[in-house]
Amino acid sequence: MPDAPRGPSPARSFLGLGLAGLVLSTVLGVFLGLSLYTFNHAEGLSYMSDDPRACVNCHIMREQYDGWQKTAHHAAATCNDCHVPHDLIGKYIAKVDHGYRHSKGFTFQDFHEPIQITRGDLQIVNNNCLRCHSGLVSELNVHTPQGVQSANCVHCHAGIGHGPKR
Amino acid sequence: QNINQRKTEAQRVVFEIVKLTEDTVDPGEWGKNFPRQYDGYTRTVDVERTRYGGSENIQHLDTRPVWRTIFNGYAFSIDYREERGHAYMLADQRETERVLRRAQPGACLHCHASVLKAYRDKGVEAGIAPDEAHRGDAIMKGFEVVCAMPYGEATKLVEHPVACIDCHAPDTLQLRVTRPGFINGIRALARSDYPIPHFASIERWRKGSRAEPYDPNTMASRQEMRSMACAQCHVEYHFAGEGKLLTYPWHKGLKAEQIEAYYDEVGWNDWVHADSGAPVLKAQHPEFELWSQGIHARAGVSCADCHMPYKREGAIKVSDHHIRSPVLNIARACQTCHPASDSELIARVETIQSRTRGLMDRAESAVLDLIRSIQSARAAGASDEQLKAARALQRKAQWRLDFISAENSMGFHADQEAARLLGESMDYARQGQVEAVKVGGSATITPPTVPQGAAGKPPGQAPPPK
Amino acid sequence: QNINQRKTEAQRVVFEIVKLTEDTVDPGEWGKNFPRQYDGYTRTVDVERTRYGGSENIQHLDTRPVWRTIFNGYAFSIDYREERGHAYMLADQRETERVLRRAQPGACLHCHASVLKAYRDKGVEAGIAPDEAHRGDAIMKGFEVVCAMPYGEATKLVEHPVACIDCHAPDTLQLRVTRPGFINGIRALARSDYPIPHFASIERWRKGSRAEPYDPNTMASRQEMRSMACAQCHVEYHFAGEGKLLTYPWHKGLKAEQIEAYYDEVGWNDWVHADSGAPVLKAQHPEFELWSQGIHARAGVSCADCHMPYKREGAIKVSDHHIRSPVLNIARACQTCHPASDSELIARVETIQSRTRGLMDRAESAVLDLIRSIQSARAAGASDEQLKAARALQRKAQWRLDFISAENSMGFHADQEAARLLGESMDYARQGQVEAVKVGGSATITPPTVPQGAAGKPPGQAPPPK
Ligand code: HEC
Ligand code: HEC
Ligand code: HEC
Ligand code: HEC
Ligand code: HEC
Ligand code: HEC
Ligand code: HEC
Ligand code: HEC
Ligand code: HEC
Ligand code: HEC
Ligand code: HEC
Ligand code: HEC
Ligand code: HEC
Ligand code: HEC
Ligand SMILES: [Ca+2]
Ligand SMILES: [Ca+2]
Repeated sequence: MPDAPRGPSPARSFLGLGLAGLVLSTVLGVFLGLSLYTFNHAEGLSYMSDDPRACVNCHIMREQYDGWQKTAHHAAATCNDCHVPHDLIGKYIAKVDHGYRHSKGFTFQDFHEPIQITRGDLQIVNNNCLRCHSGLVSELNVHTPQGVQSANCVHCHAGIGHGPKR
Repeated sequence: QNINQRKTEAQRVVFEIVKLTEDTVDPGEWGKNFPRQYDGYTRTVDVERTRYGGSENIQHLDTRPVWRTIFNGYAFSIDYREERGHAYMLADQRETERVLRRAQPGACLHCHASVLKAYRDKGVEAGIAPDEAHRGDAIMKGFEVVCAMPYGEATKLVEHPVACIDCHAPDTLQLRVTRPGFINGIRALARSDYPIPHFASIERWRKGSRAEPYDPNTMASRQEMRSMACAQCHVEYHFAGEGKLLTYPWHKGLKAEQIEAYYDEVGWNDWVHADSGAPVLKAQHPEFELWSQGIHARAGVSCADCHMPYKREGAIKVSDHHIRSPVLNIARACQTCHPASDSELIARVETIQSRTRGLMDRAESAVLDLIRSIQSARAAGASDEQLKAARALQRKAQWRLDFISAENSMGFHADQEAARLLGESMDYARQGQVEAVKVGGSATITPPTVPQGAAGKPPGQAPPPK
Repeated sequence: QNINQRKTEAQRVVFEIVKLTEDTVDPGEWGKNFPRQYDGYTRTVDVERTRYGGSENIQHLDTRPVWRTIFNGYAFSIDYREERGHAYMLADQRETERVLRRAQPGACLHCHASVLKAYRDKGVEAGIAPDEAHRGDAIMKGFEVVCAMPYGEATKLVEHPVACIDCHAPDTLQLRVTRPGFINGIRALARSDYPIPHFASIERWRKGSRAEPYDPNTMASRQEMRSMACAQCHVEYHFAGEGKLLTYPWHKGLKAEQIEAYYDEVGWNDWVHADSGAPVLKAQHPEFELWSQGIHARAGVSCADCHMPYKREGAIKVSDHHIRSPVLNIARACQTCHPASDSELIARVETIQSRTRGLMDRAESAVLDLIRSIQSARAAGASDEQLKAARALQRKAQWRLDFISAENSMGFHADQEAARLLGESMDYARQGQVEAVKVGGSATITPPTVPQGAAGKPPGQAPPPK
């Protein structure tokens, strides 16, 4: 995949900040980035739930939701199965990060449209493909100049979550 | 750095039945550890046909006789066939009339056999230290030695077509490039200022110190390697100097006119045309170069994505090592990316290919007319000085035509680029004819050549999908 | 608060402020009910520039003077500009030197004004019943009447550029086609055997009884209508017969050579070339015809998808009625389908366009050389009989060149097809030169024309994405 075909890669640097950082970013995320009013009204706390309907609280997620309902994964994987890391810490860091960026985007209407998945989030998605399909693709985890890597699932299966774009 | 590729523990469960080393050339041995890949590999003996490709080794000189004239004076005018599966590569080279009836150098072997061990042995023989640290040096040296040998002698050093060891490291199975010609070529390309957005690792290397030369095996991404493995052989080449050193002409870039400019600069001619006396070039399978101009390369789609798609076998997915025309395998080769029916995708391929074929028919006639025109002017007594302009135009016209004709996807790998080159070919050929007519040449205009065999069914609009 | 507001918006329905009827021509009235669409519509006055397109009405004859020669003897040699937004269409037509200094028919109005009501009124005047059942007949009759009128008179019947009513039914706002020229044209196309996979409704109609003629307004799918609305005007045309009846030449298909074959059959020439005496054709904005040859059409991507992409305004998605170059709006026009950055997508467009531009430079020179060659042979006394072959070749060469030059996407709408036509153009032009040289014409070879203005910045490889 050529360089930088995707949207902006926001600062995820706080990933490395440890627990204190996590608490801090949560606080910052809630109080600086968005008002509590926004957060509640958009049912922002439902970020902490795994129900796909939590995502369509934002009409902006409607297309993906509608698409997802038509895919084979509808019965197998929810939004969060693909879009949130499944180790405990990572999960909540991602949720705070998403909650912050999505609410900010929605409140200020300053995000890039169409929405493009960030590099970091693509990585999360790919890891989740492997989480469920590791048996099938175990032979595809090959040695590469950069160490042992999995294949880039989304390169070929981009439409797998909510249908093809084109 | 490539995105979203999780670095994982090697979870691959392989029963190591055989210990593989750099000396294990026989693919059968590798097959004991990797039976699925080996299975596919052996199936490259299959013979199948597509509208413009496939693996039946028909004689192009019979289906399109115009090429006997275009190649007149060169070995290709005596034998030139449709290529087929990898399994045949060594036998086909040994048995072609081009080898049987013309002297050829050991350089030919580089792309037709598993030469790695032979190169290394020859390098060590030539004095390079036989230790691991000098393995690369020994191979490079041996390559030079073998290039200069007569073909008949050199071919005795090898016994297998391209084998597992040529694309994979025996210990880790990591994809690798091993061909000295490619390693030299890609370094020259990296040093040029040719923009190459589809190889980000090269763009990155250029921004660095450049202290070390560009090295695909340590710098390229996995996805890039999935094309570079093929670019070792599916490329334009020439044999430079007395030592017949196999050289890829990428010093100014990968486009046909950049390669031409390089050949002009170093004064390279493949031969002097028997009828016209023009110093001309021969193009050879520039799949990598043409693919590089196309939208798939630009979008990061590799050779292996289409020619070695993943295939599910029971509970496991593997790369299909039955390398062949993707048209024979549309579902796996195309449909994960393009949600359209088989018949629709084949129609898309054939729409592109029949446009290319139609232009090629025209360009063949234009080059033929030019050759006849120069020939008749020459016969009528025109001097070399008078024929200079027309001959220079033949060189340009023929190069562009042959570039697309020798390329094996009938324009699919970069459709607009293929049409551009054929368009330029016609412009140059007919300009040349104007020049030749001026000095007494014939003004005959031949209609587009009519295909003689099924390999060139007449172009037409592809039918609508069902 | 923002989120609050958006939730309300999502539920809002249209407030019918004005009652719209077939007599409401003024878009301002429609705008009261649909302010968002009206906003966009009015913004087509904006002037912006892209590398090869945009909306600055520069004089092409100045930036590329070769066209003064190619058009010699025809109105286009006195004024030929870059087209701009819909807002200007009526004014630009009234003010072009082609209208001011040459007599033109009322047929011109068909695509430059909101003519529907004028057509209907004229039809009723001519005796068609004024009831709803005969509305279609009245429009068709009025169309014939207006076509034959002198332009100066006809233009007084209209006052708006294309308006809401031309594309939408006033009651339901449903997309519709209203242009008699298109309705006749698409019927002829449906009756032909030209395969048209991107309009399934036509393929379906062909399989039916064919008792009723094909009718887009009742048979076409919504997605098809999103292209047909534009195909009413962005097409090749000629004025048939004494009545100057506007006619779309699709009787044999949409490809350049099929249209040419139709013109040959009916004996149509746009004019006789002033320098060469060749009977030649003028191509005009064949966007629909070229798009039909491309992969986007094949994949079901409509004109409106790229030129009127959806735009979110609050919670509502509206079609962006600011119709313009998609290069000015990459995110909405392309990124919904292509997940790549702005700069990468622009590079892809410009790679295609600069290849087309490069070929066009060459083809322009080839056609110019041919004209000069015939002209000089003629001056030297060659007979019409002797010049017949060369003139016939000029007709073919010039038609193909103009087809791509007059088309407004610089090859983007169907990149390989554009290159194919330019390639054929060069082949024919240089063949013609060979014929002309044979009978005494000049053998000058002009290098590709150098662009004079920024509209034709020299072609080059697009830079890699950032
Ligand atoms: C408050 C409204 C809102 C809710 C609720 C919401 N989203 Fe989003 N989402 C957005 C907006 C706005 C963006 C664009 C952000 C940007 O591009 O900066 C976005 C972007 C995204 C992206 C792509 C950008 C990225 O971060 O990589 C993904 C994936 C995504 N959302 C998934 C989800 C999932 C899964 C849920 C439910 C758990 C969800 N969203 C709930 C508003 C929302
Ligand atoms: C929570 C577990 C889970 C995750 C995460 C997941 N999958 Fe699946 N996937 C499944 C299951 C279960 C099925 C079988 C569904 C069926 O056939 O009804 C499936 C089916 C599939 C299929 C075959 C069905 C089809 O529509 O073609 C593909 C391909 C696939 N997954 C790829 C992926 C990729 C790529 C990802 C990551 C982007 C992914 N999966 C993420 C569980 C998952
Ligand atoms: C280069 C393209 C490519 C990449 C990368 C890729 N796949 Fe696939 N995948 C395919 C193809 C082709 C098939 C269909 C195989 C077949 O039908 O035999 C497939 C099939 C599948 C299936 C469905 C098998 C079935 O039929 O039930 C799953 C699940 C899947 N892939 C998951 C993944 C995951 C997880 C990854 C990342 C580790 C991945 N793929 C990476 C091309 C790809
Ligand atoms: C099976 C895995 C899977 C599931 C389930 C899934 N997604 Fe995704 N999602 C993806 C992949 C893969 C991409 C990246 C697509 C691309 O790059 O083209 C993505 C991208 C996105 C984006 C970015 C915009 C876009 O379309 O590329 C949004 C927003 C999003 N998903 C929201 C959701 C929501 C909301 C749900 C649940 C209704 C959901 N996803 C369910 C795999 C999934
Ligand atoms: C997007 C898919 C795609 C990619 C990427 C691709 N090819 Fe191809 N290739 C094709 C198609 C389609 C054909 C035409 C096959 C036919 O006509 O039967 C073809 C034909 C060929 C042929 C001739 C096959 C035959 O049947 O005779 C060769 C050799 C080849 N490609 C090599 C390569 C190499 C090397 C690369 C990378 C540098 C590459 N291809 C990249 C799709 C692809
Ligand atoms: C060591 C040199 C070498 C390498 C490496 C190599 N090829 Fe080939 N390939 C050949 C030769 C030689 C032939 C022609 C064999 C013949 O006609 O006897 C060939 C033939 C082919 C054909 C034509 C098959 C047919 O049915 O007509 C395809 C497709 C192809 N190669 C694709 C690839 C791809 C994809 C890769 C990389 C994954 C690759 N090759 C790597 C040398 C090579
Ligand atoms: C740079 C790599 C390379 C070198 C060097 C090379 N070949 Fe090949 N050869 C290929 C590839 C790739 C193909 C398959 C594609 C094709 O036929 O165009 C091929 C195909 C062939 C074929 C089968 C098709 C045909 O042309 O009849 C013959 C025979 C052949 N080569 C002989 C030779 C001979 C003799 C030499 C030395 C003069 C040589 N090759 C040097 C890569 C190479
Ligand atoms: C012409 C080059 C070529 C040859 C020869 C070749 N391979 Fe591969 N092989 C590849 C490529 C390309 C991949 C995909 C690697 C990747 O995605 O990183 C691959 C992948 C593999 C893998 C990893 C799992 C998979 O299926 O993707 C194994 C194991 C493998 N090959 C074994 C073999 C064996 C055994 C042989 C000999 C019988 C062999 N290969 C011959 C090019 C080749
Ligand atoms: C890994 C993904 C992938 C695979 C595999 C793939 N393509 Fe594509 N293809 C693309 C992308 C990306 C584009 C560029 C346009 C776009 O962004 O959609 C494209 C463009 C095309 C186009 C339009 C460009 C042109 O040259 O006219 C055609 C036709 C096409 N593909 C056919 C095929 C066929 C046939 C195959 C199989 C032999 C194939 N593709 C395999 C991703 C892929
Ligand atoms: C896939 C996208 C796409 C589709 C579909 C498409 N176009 Fe375009 N169009 C473009 C692009 C890109 C350009 C080049 C704009 C430029 O150079 O600035 C263009 C240029 C144009 C222009 C000239 C614009 C200018 O700036 O001067 C016109 C007129 C036009 N198209 C009409 C049409 C019509 C009519 C159709 C349908 C028959 C159509 N287009 C279909 C993308 C598209
Ligand atoms: C009634 C006739 C008519 C219809 C219907 C029509 N156009 Fe046009 N279009 C024109 C004319 C005339 C111009 C040139 C105006 C000028 O230069 O003054 C034009 C100009 C354009 C331009 C060039 C704008 C620029 O900035 O250069 C684009 C793009 C375009 N039209 C696209 C479309 C699309 C898309 C549709 C359908 C949704 C469409 N048109 C429908 C007649 C029409
Ligand atoms: C079939 C529809 C149609 C007809 C009939 C038509 N036009 Fe146009 N005209 C267009 C479209 C579409 C454009 C924008 C695209 C272009 O300029 O190529 C345009 C652009 C123009 C322009 C601006 C660009 C330029 O060429 O300078 C003028 C002036 C113009 N037309 C005058 C006329 C005149 C005079 C007539 C009658 C002789 C006429 N038109 C008949 C559709 C039409
Ligand atoms: C050149 C053709 C054209 C003209 C003129 C035009 N429209 Fe549209 N309009 C379209 C197309 C195409 C669509 C998309 C329809 C669809 O997808 O079914 C559309 C859609 C709409 C819609 C539906 C909602 C939406 O935004 O998609 C409304 C309302 C609308 N137009 C109002 C207007 C008004 C008001 C005017 C005049 C100010 C106007 N239109 C002029 C072509 C046109
Ligand atoms: C509604 C979907 C859609 C839209 C909008 C769209 N495309 Fe495409 N595009 C496609 C499809 C489908 C293909 C065919 C290949 C494939 O299947 O991916 C394609 C192919 C292409 C190709 C390769 C074909 C060629 O001609 O080389 C390019 C480049 C491209 N698109 C650029 C663009 C640009 C630039 C725009 C915006 C002006 C655009 N596209 C808008 C769906 C779309
Ligand atoms: Ca073959
Ligand atoms: Ca314009």
